[in-house]
Order: sequence, then C-alpha cells, then structure tokens
Amino acid sequence: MPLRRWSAAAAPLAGSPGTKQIVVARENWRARAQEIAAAGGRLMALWASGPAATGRPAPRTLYAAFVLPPGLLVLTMPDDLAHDEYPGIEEVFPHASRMQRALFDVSGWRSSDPDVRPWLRHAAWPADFHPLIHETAPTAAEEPRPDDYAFVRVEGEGVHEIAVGPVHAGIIEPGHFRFSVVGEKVLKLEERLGYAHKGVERRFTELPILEGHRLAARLCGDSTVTYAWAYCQALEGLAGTPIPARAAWLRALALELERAANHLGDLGALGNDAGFAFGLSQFSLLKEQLLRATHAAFGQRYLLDFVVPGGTRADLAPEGARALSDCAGHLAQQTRVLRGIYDEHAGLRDRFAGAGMVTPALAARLGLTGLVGRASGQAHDLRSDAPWAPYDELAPGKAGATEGDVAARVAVRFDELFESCRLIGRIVRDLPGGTHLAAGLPTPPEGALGIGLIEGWRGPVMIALEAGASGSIRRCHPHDPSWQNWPVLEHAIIGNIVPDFPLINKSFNLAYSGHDL
Amino acid sequence: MLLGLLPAQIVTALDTVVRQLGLQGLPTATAPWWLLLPLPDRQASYAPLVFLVTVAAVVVLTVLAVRAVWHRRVRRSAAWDCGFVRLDARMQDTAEGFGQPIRHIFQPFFAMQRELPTPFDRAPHYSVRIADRLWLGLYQPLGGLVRALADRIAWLQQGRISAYLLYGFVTLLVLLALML
Amino acid sequence: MWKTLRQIARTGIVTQPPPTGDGSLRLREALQADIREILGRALCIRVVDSGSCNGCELEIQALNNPVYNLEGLGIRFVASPRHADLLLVTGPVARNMDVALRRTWDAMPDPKLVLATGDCAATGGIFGETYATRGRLASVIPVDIVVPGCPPAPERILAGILAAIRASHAHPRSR
Amino acid sequence: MNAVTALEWFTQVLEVITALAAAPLLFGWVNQCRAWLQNRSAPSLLQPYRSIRKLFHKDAVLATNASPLFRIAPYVIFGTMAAAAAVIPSVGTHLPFTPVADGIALVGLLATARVFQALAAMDVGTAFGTLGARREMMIGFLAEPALLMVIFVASLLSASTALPAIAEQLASQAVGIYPSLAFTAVAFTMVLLAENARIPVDNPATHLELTMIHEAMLLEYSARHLALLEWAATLKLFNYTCIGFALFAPWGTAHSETPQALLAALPIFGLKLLVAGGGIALVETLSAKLRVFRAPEFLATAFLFAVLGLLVRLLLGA
Repeated sequence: MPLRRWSAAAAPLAGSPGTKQIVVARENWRARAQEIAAAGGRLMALWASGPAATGRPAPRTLYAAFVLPPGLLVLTMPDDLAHDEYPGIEEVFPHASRMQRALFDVSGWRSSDPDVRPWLRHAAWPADFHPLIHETAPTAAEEPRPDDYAFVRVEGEGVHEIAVGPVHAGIIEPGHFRFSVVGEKVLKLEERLGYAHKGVERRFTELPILEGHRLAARLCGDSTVTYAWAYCQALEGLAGTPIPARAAWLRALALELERAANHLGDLGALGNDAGFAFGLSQFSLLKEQLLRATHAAFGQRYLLDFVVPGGTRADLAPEGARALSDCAGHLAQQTRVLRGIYDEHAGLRDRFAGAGMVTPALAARLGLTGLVGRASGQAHDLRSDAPWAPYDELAPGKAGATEGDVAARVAVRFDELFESCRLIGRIVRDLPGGTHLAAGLPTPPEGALGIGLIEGWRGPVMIALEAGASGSIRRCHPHDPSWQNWPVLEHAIIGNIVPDFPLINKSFNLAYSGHDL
Repeated sequence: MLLGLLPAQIVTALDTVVRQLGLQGLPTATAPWWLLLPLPDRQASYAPLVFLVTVAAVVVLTVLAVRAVWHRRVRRSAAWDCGFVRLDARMQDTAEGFGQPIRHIFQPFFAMQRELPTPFDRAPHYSVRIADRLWLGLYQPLGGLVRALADRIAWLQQGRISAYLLYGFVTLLVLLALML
Repeated sequence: MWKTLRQIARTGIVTQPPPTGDGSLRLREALQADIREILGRALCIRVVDSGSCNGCELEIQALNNPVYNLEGLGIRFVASPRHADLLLVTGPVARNMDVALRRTWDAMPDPKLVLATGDCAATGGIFGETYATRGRLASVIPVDIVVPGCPPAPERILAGILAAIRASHAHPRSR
Repeated sequence: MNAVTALEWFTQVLEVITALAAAPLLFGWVNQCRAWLQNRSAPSLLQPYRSIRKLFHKDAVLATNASPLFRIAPYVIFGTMAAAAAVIPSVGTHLPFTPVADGIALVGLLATARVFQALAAMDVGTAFGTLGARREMMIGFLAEPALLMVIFVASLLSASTALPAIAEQLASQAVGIYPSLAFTAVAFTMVLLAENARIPVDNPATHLELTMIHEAMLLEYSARHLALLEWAATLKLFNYTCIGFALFAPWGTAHSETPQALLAALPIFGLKLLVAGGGIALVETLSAKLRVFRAPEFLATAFLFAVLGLLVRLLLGA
C-alpha cells in the first residue's frame, strides 16, 4: 500500500495525540491526496499560513488535514515560489473546491482548479485585498455595493430562478439560495454563503493566545462549547499541560448539554416545518427546561466562555448536579413519549420519509460528515472512533442509519438525544473530584502548530492553532463540518420540490457563521 | 357579454320562437325581469346585472371608507428581494413553470421525455418534450389508419380525364348489370 | 391522536407572566406615545441576522416557545419587512450583509422601530470594526433600543421589545 | 317575488354587518384555540382587530413597478367577500338580496376574488408572488369542483340552489341526518381547510417563504392594503363557515324576519361559530402540513366524498 510507505515518515505532532504531520513536495500534492482517498481517508480542512506581510513573495505554507483510521494526518506543502498556483484537489475531494476558493479570498493563494469565483469575498472589499497577507485594511467604500456573483445557469426552455435570501423570513442566519426550477420541480440549487463573514481569522491574530478561546466561543453560537474546547485542546497541546480530570469531565458535560439542547431545538423545528406546531411547542418547552437546568448549574443558559484554557470557568455544585440529572431523566422520559407521537403520525411520516435523500454511496463520495453523515451510513463519530478524555471512559454509543432521508436524520437525532441524556446522568454521577482549573498555562513556543479536534453536535470541529512570538497567535484556522455538508445539500434537494427545501435544510441544520468565518 | 348580463330577456325572446315552433315553452315567467331564469326564485336564481352593480358598489364603498380612515403617505420602494439586489428577468416565472403543477397532477396522461441536469454538471441543461398519451394511443393509430386508407383510395385518382371517363363507364355498366 | 391530546392535557398552559419593559434600554424616543401604543397592540417583528454567531438567534427563537410566548402578547415575527413594525437586528453588521440590512430597513413601512440585540449589534462585540464588519448597528441604521448581552436572555430581549412599545417613565439613555 | 319589507332589509344589513364584525372574531377565536392547544396562553380575542387598526396607521410602501391592479385588488377582494357575505344566510334566511345570486353564483364570486388575488400577486414579479399564485390556482381549480358538487348534493335534497332555501328546507326536515349529507360534510370541511389556507394544505403560521401559498401572495402588501386583505381572509373563513352552517347545521337560524326571531338566532349562531372555530383549531393541531403535491390528492378525495354523497342520494334516495 503506497500510503503506508510514505506516511510512515510522518512525525507525530507535539501535543496533539494521534495527529501526525508530513511535508509533501508540490508535485506530489495531488498524488498524495489521491492515495489518502484510496485508503479511505477523508479531507478535514484546508488552510494556508504565512506571516502577515505586504503581499508576495512570502514563505507561505499550505496545510491539509485528513482523517484516517488511525488518526489525523496533516499534509504540509511549503510554497516553492516558482508557481502562482498550488495543485487543486477538487477532483479527489469535491468539497475541497469551496475551501480552496475561500483560501484564496483570505490568503491570496490560488488553486489550479477551474472554479475561481470568490467564496467569502462579496463586494465589500477589493479583490486584490487578502486579509491574512495584507497589513492595512482598505478604507470602506462609501456606498456598499451589491455582490455580482456568477451563478451557474441552467439552460433550457421554461427554466426560471428563485432567489432566496440572504435575509430569510424565519429567524435564521443569512445565506443566499438560488434555485433553478420549472414550476415546483428543482433542477439545481446553488448556495451563496459568506454573508456572515466577520474576518475571524484575521481577528485571531490580533488577540493574545490565552484570550483566543473567547473568540472561538463566538464563532458559532450553537456550538460554543465545541469550538472553545477545540481551541483550548489545541492550546493545551501546544503548551504541553494536561487538564485536570474533573475539568475534562465538566467539559464533556457541557458538550452533551449543548448537543441535547440543539437536538431538542431541531426536533421541534422539524416538526414545525412540517406544519406540526405541537412538536415545536413541546420540544421548545423541553429545551427551555434544559437551559434553565444549565443555568441553575452553571449560571448560564448557553455555556459561552465556560471552557477556558486549563479547565472550566465554573465548577458544578451538588444542587446544580441534582438539577441536571433530574432534568436529563425528565427529558429522556418526555422525549420517549414524543418520539412515539412523531413515529405514529402519518402526516409527519409522509413528510419525513424519502425527503432529501442522500444515499450512503453519494455521501461517501462527497465526504458527508457529522450527524447528517451518520444518517447516510457514514458511521463516523470521533467520540467513539478516536475518543479523547473523558470519552474513552464514557464509551458513548454511536447512532446511525442508512436511509439518508429526513426521517433518518430525525431518528439519529432522537438516538443521540437519548444517549446524551444518559451521558449527562453518568457524568454528574461519576464526576471525579479535584480542581476544575489548572493554574498558570505556560506560553507556547513560537511557530508550534497545535490541532484541536472535537466532535460537536453537528460533527467534527477542528481548530489549527499556530503560536506566534511572546504569547500571540500567528494563525488560527477554525473548521466547521458544514464545509463538508453544505455542498451535499445541493444534491439532497434534487428530485424534491421547492416547498420541501426548508424541511430538508432544517434536517441538515448547517452553520452559516461557523462556515463563513 | 350581453348574454351574460341580460340572460332573462334573451331567454324570454328565444322562448317565443320556441312556442312558435309548436313546442312547449318555458314555464310562465313570474320572476322580476332582472333575474337570470324565468324560474321561481326558490329553485335557482341569478341576477347578473344587479350582481355586478352590487359588487362594484361594495368595492367603491370600501374605497371610500378606507379613504375616510386612512390618512398616511404612500412611498415607492424597490420590490422586496430578500436583500439580494441583483434580480433579473430570469427570476420571472415562466408559462412552463406556471403550468407545471397541473401537468404534474395529470402526469399519467402525458408521455414526457425529460432531460434533467445533475448537480455535477458544469453547464446544466434542461429540456422536456411532452406528448399526449391519448393522442399517441388513440388518435394517432386512428389517424394512421385513415391516412393509409386514403392513400389506397388516392390511387384511384390518377388525374387523367380518360381514367375518370372509364370510372363513369364502369359504374354505368355495374348499375346496368344490377338492373337486369 | 389520543396520545397527542393526552400530552397536551398533561403539559397544561406553561406560559409565565411577561417582564415589564425596561426603559433604560431605550436609546431614543422616536415615536409618539399614541402611535407606539397602537403598534404595541399588534407588533410585528422582522429579524435580520447581520452576521451574528447564531447565539442571539437561539434566544430570539426561545421567545416563541410556550414559556415566553411572544404571540400571547399580540407580538409576532413576520416573513416580510412590508408587514413589520420593528426591525430586530443581531450581529456586528458584516460588510457582506450591509446592503441586505439597509434594504430590509428601507422595505419596512413607517412608522418603524429598530432594536439592536446582543453585544455585537450594540458595540461590535469581540469582532469590532474591521475590514469585514461595521461594528455597532447604530453606525448603519438609526437604532431605538439596545439590548446588550452575549447572548441576552429571552427575558431581556422581551423587556427591550416591551420598552420599545409601551410607555415607560424612564428617560431615554443619554449618549 | 314578495314585496320586500323594511324588516327584511334590516335582516340583510344586519347580516352583512355581523359578517364584517364577527369574521375577525372568529379568526381570533381559532387562534386562541390553537394557542391553548399548544400549551400557551392565548392572545386577545380582539387581536385581529388590533392588527387591522394598526395597519390603518401605517404608511404604505409600494414596489416601484407595482401597477394600479396591485392597488385595486385588495378593494375588489374585500368587496367580493363582503358581497358574498350578503348572500349567505347566517343569522336569518329571509334575505331580500339572496335571489341575486345562488350557491353556484357564489362559487363564481369567490373565484373572482381568487383570480384578483393571484393576478395582484404576480403583478410585482417577485418569485414568491408567482409561487403563491401558481399554488393558489392549483388549489383553486381542484377545490371549486368539489365545492360545487357539495352544493349540488344539498340542492338535490332541497330542490333549490339558493342557500337560504336549502337552509330552510333542511332545517324543517323531521329527520336531521341524511347519509348523503354526512359524506358531503366531510368533503366540505376539506374544501374549507384548503380554501382558507389552513393546515393540512397551507400553514397560516409559517415563516418559510418557499412553503407558503396564501401568505406568499401577500408578501408585498403593507398598511391599508394588507389590512383589507387580512380582513378579507377572515371574511372568507367566516363565509365558508356560514356556508357550512347553511348546508349542514341550519338549526336555530331565524326563518322569519321578526326581531324576536333574530334575537333568538344570534346566540345560537355564536355558539355554532365557537364550535366550528374550535373544530378547525383541533384539526390543525392534530395534523401536519401535506406536501404540496399531496394537496391535489386531498382535494380529489374531497371531490370523491361529494360524489359519493351525490350517488347515495340518487341511488339510495337517502
């Protein structure tokens, strides 16, 4: 096996157990990607790094992280400065296309793949400004200009387009969807994202490395624990300080609370999108009860800034523990009743079954990941595949389905919700003693790369953190599973009709803010 | 238009013609002139003219009433586009699109050949050819049969006067033979 | 069916009483009291996420749950800005959302109110004013009410909404 | 036709005013029931009124390319709904105006409103407007035959297509229940739900533009125009409910124009509205919204039920 031959030379990345790094020459870049794909590896993230300087030439480096059965493999490619472009790997990993386009927008390094339309950049700043390599930001244009994006046209008689967004009618994040339709029949869907682009990668470089978790916690509000933990995991790996056992357990508790809250919200919203308002009122009530129990335990409804470098900000008092375990029991019992109602409701079943189908074969080809992937036969869950503390002890069960439709995604959410309720009860019961916060994290060495990888409720979230001089951040690249899954939504809608899109979209429930960076 | 608005008059006028023809006319009209049918209004009634006037009057009344209570301004602004500025003519519904739901409902009656794009297409294309199943299954074979027959018969029409004279001669002979 | 009805009956009415409007959240007194009163009786809200992290959205969605039950107060979220009286904005105004946000505001019929929700819309938050963001909402469109918090609890958002439409004795916050 | 008495005209005017005033109340009542069934405290019964009042205090915003049709349509729709209310017996059956239009003409009147609504929705040319119009026409062309069939069955039973006559005839029957009417009542309920943008055909509470039918056609409207359209929507629900009463629950309606009879009829009428509103809310709570292309099946089922009713009447005479 060729992969094994060259990957044996990969060096373990300090501080990130299971992660290896290897330098690859430019001419081998695509071949290596192909070998990884052939060995069942999946592309996790793609980013470039280089010191902020006034344009080229600068010693920049291209990174690609792949998930392989033994762990994460980071391919590194230094710029040879002789070529303007790096070899694109869109053909091997279709979802690499948008990552490459985004990489050009922020780092000014183009791939050789044909699609060179901007992804994160709209019209708000000039095309020759790349926030990660140019020091001075352009002065804002007086009049904001609308974006002029070249959508793919479907030719043919009677085809027309429906443009939805970026301002949607519901209470959801901004994004633009372009449907090419004939009547109700969807011929093509094209997404245009990047509306929530807040320049976080550049913002990271302006923060001290010990403060970065606060920004990480605000990359994606529904996954705040996931991101903050991924950031802190990367940072703690760099610093070489393990966290106390109690802190790890408390973080896992927070992560499961986050998962449960999001699943409850989604299950209600899915019912509501199918016109079954009973589902929304019941599940949103349960979610409210869970948030209140969280508030009783930690003084917060959503656990922003709960995960801090070295541990957690708050500890769990016995009253809080009781509130949480009572709530978890109540949730599990109520959800069982509601699942019975959902399963027996003919109208709901008709809406859910067969809608937004992604077959396991297509899912594998497109790299579908996370919760949505598990509903399409992609049985990957880092919590059981590559468990980190305390999941190695907790041994969570892995949910899964192979139908790949909305019904399957609902079923996976139910299963994971039950499992989260069980885990919450278990963690509260068996929480180890000791401190919840390690004192004094040392400043990480300059230039070191740390990787944080956490399975959030949506899927695996990765943060690549490169330390700068004297406690600064040189580069921080957050990666959301939505990068993998957004393109698949364009496939899932095919064969469905326009009014079924909101339901299918909700069943994916992908991140905008976390994706738009 | 006239028939629609003043049906009773026209029906009554027609009624006299019917009576003159010696047929039994409609029951004697007892209803007022403005009703649709000269039938008792307990059975069915429709007064289009009054109807139209009333609806128009109610609409005008509504306009006046609203004018009396509403004293605010009217502002013109761009059509609501979800915040996306570049809308163009491609976003107008097409005739094909407007009729699609109905075609979908009557799908079994149509023979459709569709060329659908896939998300992998770089230059997607759509086309549809619709044929009527009834046309294909019933009328077309029937039409084919008639045409084939006509083709055969057309052989008779040689287009020469001598041939037609011959037909006349043969016909006469046949008739003669039948007479005898 | 019976299971559904039984679950409804078992749950009962769970709505809690609304908080009172917090006048200190008011940035300016934009509308006359009588107009505010009329709007307040049937307020329609249009939400625009101008690049928030989605945290504020979660708490705004919570306003729709049976506990906070915005609808019971005669307030509802609407699909079109043409129907709206109050624009509720979250996020630090990403420049990519600038045009869309202004257009939404422009599409709303007068008299109208604007409520900035969350630290980002209030001050720019941790994202600040950069090449990609404009920072606080007030630098883009006129703001009437500001509800800070990261994310603000549903009670706080509700207190802000009620401050926008109910007469209160507190003076507008000086700036 | 008999001489029209002042009292009959009084009944007529009372009828229309009742409709205009009670329609928003019925809407508010349905919303209250829905709220309770969702475990929440309900908004005020007067909420639709407050909404209409508020809209009359707003400036109107029109799209730059909106034509006069866009501005006229709300008045026409409201006008047709109000006119329809005049021919449907609600409190009393002695209406001097009803000979003008019978049940069949009424269906035509409702169709006129629909056509104007769809045209106005397409006027501005946004994707959602045409989307709503397209679906509305699809629902409409299937719902109308079903509604006509329902009226045919009722007119077979009473030998008249005029609604007051049907109501009087059916109310005076000794035996109140016909099997044929039971079938048609189911059909009518389905048509009522479909035509009034209720679950399971449309979702009046949705925020998702792509799934809307009725709401999608209103997205461009604001202020007074929107007020009229919302009021017209409540009137439409009220009218349909009253058609339902006339056909299937004519009991308690005043058959003479005396003030006493009318006074006696009013509370019964109110009670019927309460029951009907609660029933609609219950159906909406228990069912999910159908896929758009299931709606034709839903309406075809309604049509079949009506035909079944017709056959039962014709073949079994029941």
